[in-house]
Amino acid sequence: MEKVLYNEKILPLYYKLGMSWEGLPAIEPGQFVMLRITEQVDPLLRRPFGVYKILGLGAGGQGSEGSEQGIEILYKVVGKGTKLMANLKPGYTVDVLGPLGNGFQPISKVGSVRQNQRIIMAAGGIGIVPFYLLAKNYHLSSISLKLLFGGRGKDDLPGLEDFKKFGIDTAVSTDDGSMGKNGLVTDLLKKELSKKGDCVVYACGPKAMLKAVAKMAEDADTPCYVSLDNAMACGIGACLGCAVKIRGQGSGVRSQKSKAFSPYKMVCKDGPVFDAKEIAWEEI
Amino acid sequence: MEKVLYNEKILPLYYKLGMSWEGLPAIEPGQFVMLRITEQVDPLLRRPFGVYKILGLGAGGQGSEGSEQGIEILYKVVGKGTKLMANLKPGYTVDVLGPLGNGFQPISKVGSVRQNQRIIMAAGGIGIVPFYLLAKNYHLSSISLKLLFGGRGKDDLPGLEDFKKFGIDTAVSTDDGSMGKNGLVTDLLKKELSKKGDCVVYACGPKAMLKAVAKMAEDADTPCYVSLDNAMACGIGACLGCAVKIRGQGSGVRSQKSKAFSPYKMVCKDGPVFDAKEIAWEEI
Amino acid sequence: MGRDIKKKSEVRSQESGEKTPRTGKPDLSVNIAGIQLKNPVMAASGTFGYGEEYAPYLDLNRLGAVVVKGLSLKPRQGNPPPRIVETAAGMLNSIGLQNMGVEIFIEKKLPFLKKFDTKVIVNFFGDSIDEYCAVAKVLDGADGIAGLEMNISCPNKQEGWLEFGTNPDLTFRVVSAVRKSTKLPLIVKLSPNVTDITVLAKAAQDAGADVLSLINTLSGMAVDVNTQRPKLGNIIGGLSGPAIKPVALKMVWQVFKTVKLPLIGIGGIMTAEDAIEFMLVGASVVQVGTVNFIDPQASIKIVDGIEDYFKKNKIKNVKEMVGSLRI
Amino acid sequence: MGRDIKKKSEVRSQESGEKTPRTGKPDLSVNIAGIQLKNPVMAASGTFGYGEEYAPYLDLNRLGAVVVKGLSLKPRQGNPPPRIVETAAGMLNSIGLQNMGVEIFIEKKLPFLKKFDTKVIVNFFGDSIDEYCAVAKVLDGADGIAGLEMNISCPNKQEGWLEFGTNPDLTFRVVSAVRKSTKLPLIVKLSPNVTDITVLAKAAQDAGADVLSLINTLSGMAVDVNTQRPKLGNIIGGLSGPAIKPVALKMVWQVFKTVKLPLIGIGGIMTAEDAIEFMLVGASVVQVGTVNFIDPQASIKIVDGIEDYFKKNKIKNVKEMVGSLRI
Ligand SMILES: Cc1cc2nc3c(=O)[nH]c(=O)nc-3n(C[C@H](O)[C@H](O)[C@H](O)COP(=O)(O)OP(=O)(O)OC[C@H]3O[C@@H](n4cnc5c(N)ncnc54)[C@H](O)[C@@H]3O)c2cc1C
Ligand SMILES: Cc1cc2nc3c(=O)[nH]c(=O)nc-3n(C[C@H](O)[C@H](O)[C@H](O)COP(=O)(O)OP(=O)(O)OC[C@H]3O[C@@H](n4cnc5c(N)ncnc54)[C@H](O)[C@@H]3O)c2cc1C
Ligand SMILES: Cc1cc2nc3c(=O)[nH]c(=O)nc-3n(C[C@H](O)[C@H](O)[C@H](O)COP(=O)(O)O)c2cc1C
Ligand SMILES: Cc1cc2nc3c(=O)[nH]c(=O)nc-3n(C[C@H](O)[C@H](O)[C@H](O)COP(=O)(O)O)c2cc1C
Ligand code: FES
Ligand code: FES
Repeated sequence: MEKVLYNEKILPLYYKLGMSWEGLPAIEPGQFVMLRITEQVDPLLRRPFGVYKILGLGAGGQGSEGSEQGIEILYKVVGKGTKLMANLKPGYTVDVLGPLGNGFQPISKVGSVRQNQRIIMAAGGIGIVPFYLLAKNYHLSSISLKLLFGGRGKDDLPGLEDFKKFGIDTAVSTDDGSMGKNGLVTDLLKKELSKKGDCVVYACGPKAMLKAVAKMAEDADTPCYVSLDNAMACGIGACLGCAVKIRGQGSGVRSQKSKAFSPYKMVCKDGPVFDAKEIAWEEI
Repeated sequence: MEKVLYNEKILPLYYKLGMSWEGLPAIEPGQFVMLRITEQVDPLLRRPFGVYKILGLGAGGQGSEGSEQGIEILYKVVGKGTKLMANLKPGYTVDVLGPLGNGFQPISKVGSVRQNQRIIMAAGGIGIVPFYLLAKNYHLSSISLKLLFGGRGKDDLPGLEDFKKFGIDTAVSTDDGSMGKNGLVTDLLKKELSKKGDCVVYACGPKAMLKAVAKMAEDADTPCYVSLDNAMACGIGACLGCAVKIRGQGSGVRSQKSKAFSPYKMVCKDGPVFDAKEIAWEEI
Repeated sequence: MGRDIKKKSEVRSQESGEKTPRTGKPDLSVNIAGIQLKNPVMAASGTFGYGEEYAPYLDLNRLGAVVVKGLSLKPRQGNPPPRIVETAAGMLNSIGLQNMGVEIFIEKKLPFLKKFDTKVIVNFFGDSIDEYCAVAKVLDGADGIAGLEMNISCPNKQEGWLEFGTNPDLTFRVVSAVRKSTKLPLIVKLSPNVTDITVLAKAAQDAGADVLSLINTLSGMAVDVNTQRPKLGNIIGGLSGPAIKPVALKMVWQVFKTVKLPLIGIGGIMTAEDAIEFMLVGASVVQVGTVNFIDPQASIKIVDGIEDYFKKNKIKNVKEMVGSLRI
Repeated sequence: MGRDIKKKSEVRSQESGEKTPRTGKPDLSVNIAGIQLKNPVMAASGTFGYGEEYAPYLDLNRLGAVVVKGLSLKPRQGNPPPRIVETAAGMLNSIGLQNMGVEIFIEKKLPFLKKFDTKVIVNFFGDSIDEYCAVAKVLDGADGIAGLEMNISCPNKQEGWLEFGTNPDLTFRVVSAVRKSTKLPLIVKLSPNVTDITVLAKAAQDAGADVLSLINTLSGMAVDVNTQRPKLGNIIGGLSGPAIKPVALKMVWQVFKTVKLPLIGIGGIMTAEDAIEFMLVGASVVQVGTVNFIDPQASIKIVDGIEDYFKKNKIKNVKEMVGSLRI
């Protein structure tokens, strides 16, 4: 059971939840935790949330602010679980399972990227979450970072100020034009991909956006990794509930361990981050 | 939706919950309300609670302290609903249905009581609840009041100090002897019933205690009213869930409206206070 | 009538009755088997008393119909307490069909209900085919009743205590007999405690039912580990509330695909969204039960919520919704 | 053996095995059909993967047994997503029995499980009697398997897709055939989606089952009112979790009164109290399913809680508890 340190509304539907975590393990950008917020049986299942920030010194010196070790979750209120979360107060306890899943491939492992290394982070709304830790990993390196951040309106760009503080080069789009460019994050991506130099695209957001991003990256012959968010029960690969259809033989980056080919991978265990080429987008 | 004014732990398992209530209706001692504490479906049903105090000026000038109109609930944490209640904080809202049921008969309507009128209130643990308003109704009258208050131990005598403040003549018993007489509230009652003069017994507490009290009162030919606490779903006589078996023909104080005799009455609507002679104690 | 009705799904509810819908306001009315309802929301039997109990808490005129507590020929005393126990997102009840009998109902309770602009549906049962028919005949003669709902989840005293509603042959026989005993629209309420509810639905349809309502409670039990006793006086009770909604939805969907009769969906409905789920899988009308205990105004909130949903989704009337699940 | 055993209830579990119980420490061991379990708590099939997934989160050695995800002869790909959806106090799953096939299981997964001091029960299924028998034969030859659990909630491809577990004749035939294909203790897992589960229980008993486990999931459905689509890719799924506990308890109680075999109670168990409810109505052993997702340590907490309950209530062993409901 972890202790709630703060739970702060940052935008009408978005909150930042800080939790202490003794003996905090190392966490990769893109990994997530499963939270249980109530002892009641409604809501019944844990809810998955990406790790937005590391608090305190963190394992591997990842941490940034505050002194107590812990993590910060950035979440959007969408249903009954997140509504309950919004009522959490400092001192309440939360049950955290994690960190879980595989995060984004470090750029060093993305084979085809050789020169003028550039990372494009494409985030849609709450899809911003994995990019804070990712940006933190690279912003002092030689790799150039670009954040493309799209939302419905200016109230759907949670955490934008955190990236500004970092000094990350950021382009913003909104569906309603209330901030940044009027349009979709894919409009921004198109421009970005047309620039010279090898790059890799990391994307997180609604499925329709990821599908479009994957297509654009494939057309541009650019490596692309996407973080999916299927509904989950166990979060650890046991229930086979979070299945995502993958393309036929010989596609995946991660090896297929069993002899029998299964057309499904588990978002919680094999993902949530996948090589975009692995996913059978036509069935999503 | 009523606003929580305070929610104060008074003993390890007992709390006082103050709620505002605009346009507070008149409330008889012994009446109850049904509370809904969560929007989740666990716990699902409302929970019944007696009204302990009236706050503010109250309807009919019943109120006592504070300025905001409302009620105070005195409750014991026994299960999941009351555990959730213990987390309520000022400003939270609670959904209140009531006041419901029939309270204690005013002594003026208790036919056989003529001279040296005396009310004996026999309370077991949380069964103290209806007696605060009852005592308030009589403590400035010519009727003499006696509270017999039993609990498992000294931590099971919630609200005792409120009655002391009132100057109500009180005798206390505990099963473990940690306060008052070592024994049961029925031991106190025996002594009290042996005194001279007409009296009426009002009792509230666990079923076993009420059964014993009813027997003693019947043997002493003393009018006795008991407040029952069967599990309830609707609280308004619609579900027929809170049935209590009553004795055969011609017993009840309240008339039987339908031609067909039903051996059951509804605690929520016909009670929760019953003439002890009405109840088929042998089946309880 | 000039209204543009999309033939989106099979049409179960008959022509809607409101002749001149206010512009922009969706038409919530629905007609099932000649019962013209102002909206598709009924209070379920056993959870709303005889209407009277709830009258102080909501405007009965706003309901499509009130289905009263199940009636038998003679008064019944019901089961020994405890009769109710809460379970996870549900409750068990073993009321045991306590009621005042059909005649006292007509004399004492019906007059009150008749004063309201809502339909009165009378739920009834028997422990033999004869009793079912006798009750139906008495009700047939009464004024102010819009329709009958037969509860067939009752054991047949004459034939080995087998439940009428779990055996297609018994279902067929009891429904056929009742059908001959009344001219009122006949709703048959199906039990979910069966291997294949479509078989029972077909039996009821073949026997002349006008409408099917489903589901009644699931059979269940709860134990007190402190006393080592059953929590219900009757040991076994009926499970209702949100816990059973998935089971109910699936059964309505199956029955919708099997029979032609209009359906009334019941089981765990708490909100307008829940009601709409039932309509999407094929219910022309819904009944709300357990939620009445939790929020006496729930049924009206559901009516309003359905209207909002219709507006938001530009749905003109109930018919357009019913069974329009996209698969 | 000199232990003073009260003959309080019918004895279902065979003689407890722990020879010298520590004084004051209740004996949680139980032997069903020759499978000696250190305690009466198993992880339910499909909710615990192949044990491996949960090994980082709890000490597998503390469990009575692990029942692995259902296996078929050949690998199965399972149903299209979405495969899970939460419902009120429950969840629907339509995994569709995705699995790697029995041979890969034996090669890749069984060796890991064998390392632990817990029993391995293999859940399996088929879509024909032949497939059931073929899987059982393969498992019969493997080392390190304590028993088999047959999931009969599967449609029979050869005979009109009727579920094996909903028809007593099919149940009898498939269980009889499997009985001949293996020498391992045979647990038959019953489906709750039937009119009278005791009929199926008897069929399984007559066909040679050693133990019955119940219940599997209830059939259910959920609809997304925003998209007007079913929430599951497969439309229909299986309901599990606390919502179904009352139904499961009642079925275990009914079956306990009907057959002589030891029973494994399953359905909505979250806590030790829930497990004890099942034991009181007749389960010698319980399986915990959905709760593993919510609290990976739940099964161990349940073991500890049962021990505490035994101590508090001066219960010496499992046998004393089983079916000891006071009515
Ligand atoms: C790996 C992963 C990481 C995630 N990280 C974050 C994060 O950092 N911050 C954050 O706010 N959210 C995140 N999510 C989504 C988050 O888990 C859901 O928003 C949450 O579970 C909703 O719970 P609820 O009870 O409020 O909603 P519910 O009442 O369960 O559902 C409300 C609505 O949300 C939809 N919904 C439920 N779960 C999901 C889901 N997993 N994906 C998409 N829609 C869903 C439902 O279909 C429904 O329409 C993540 C999901 C995954 C799988
Ligand atoms: C008319 C009436 C007035 C009441 N007034 C008060 C009051 O003023 N203060 C107060 O603290 N309590 C009062 N009660 C009892 C109170 O309603 C229960 O304690 C409460 O409903 C328990 O809810 P829970 O969710 O915490 O317990 P649950 O989780 O529902 O149950 C926990 C345990 O309590 C038992 N229990 C549940 N309901 C009742 C009940 N109604 N009576 C006895 N045992 C029960 C259960 O069997 C179980 O063992 C009153 C009950 C009635 C009917
Ligand atoms: C306390 C109670 C009493 C009931 N009595 C009856 C009844 O008399 N006749 C009947 O057909 N159904 C009866 N039912 C079943 C309901 O009408 C309804 O079918 C069931 O509760 C499922 O709906 P719900 O989940 O909305 O409650 C009763 C249900 C409850 C909870
Ligand atoms: C995700 C999931 C997968 C399941 N897979 C199987 C299975 O492969 N074989 C089987 O017999 N039961 C399977 N079950 C049923 C469970 O073993 C158990 O019978 C059911 O979930 C009820 O128990 P619970 O309420 O404790 O979960 C599965 C259940 C769930 C939730
Ligand atoms: S959530 Fe259970 S396998 Fe992914
Ligand atoms: S609680 Fe419904 S009748 Fe009393």
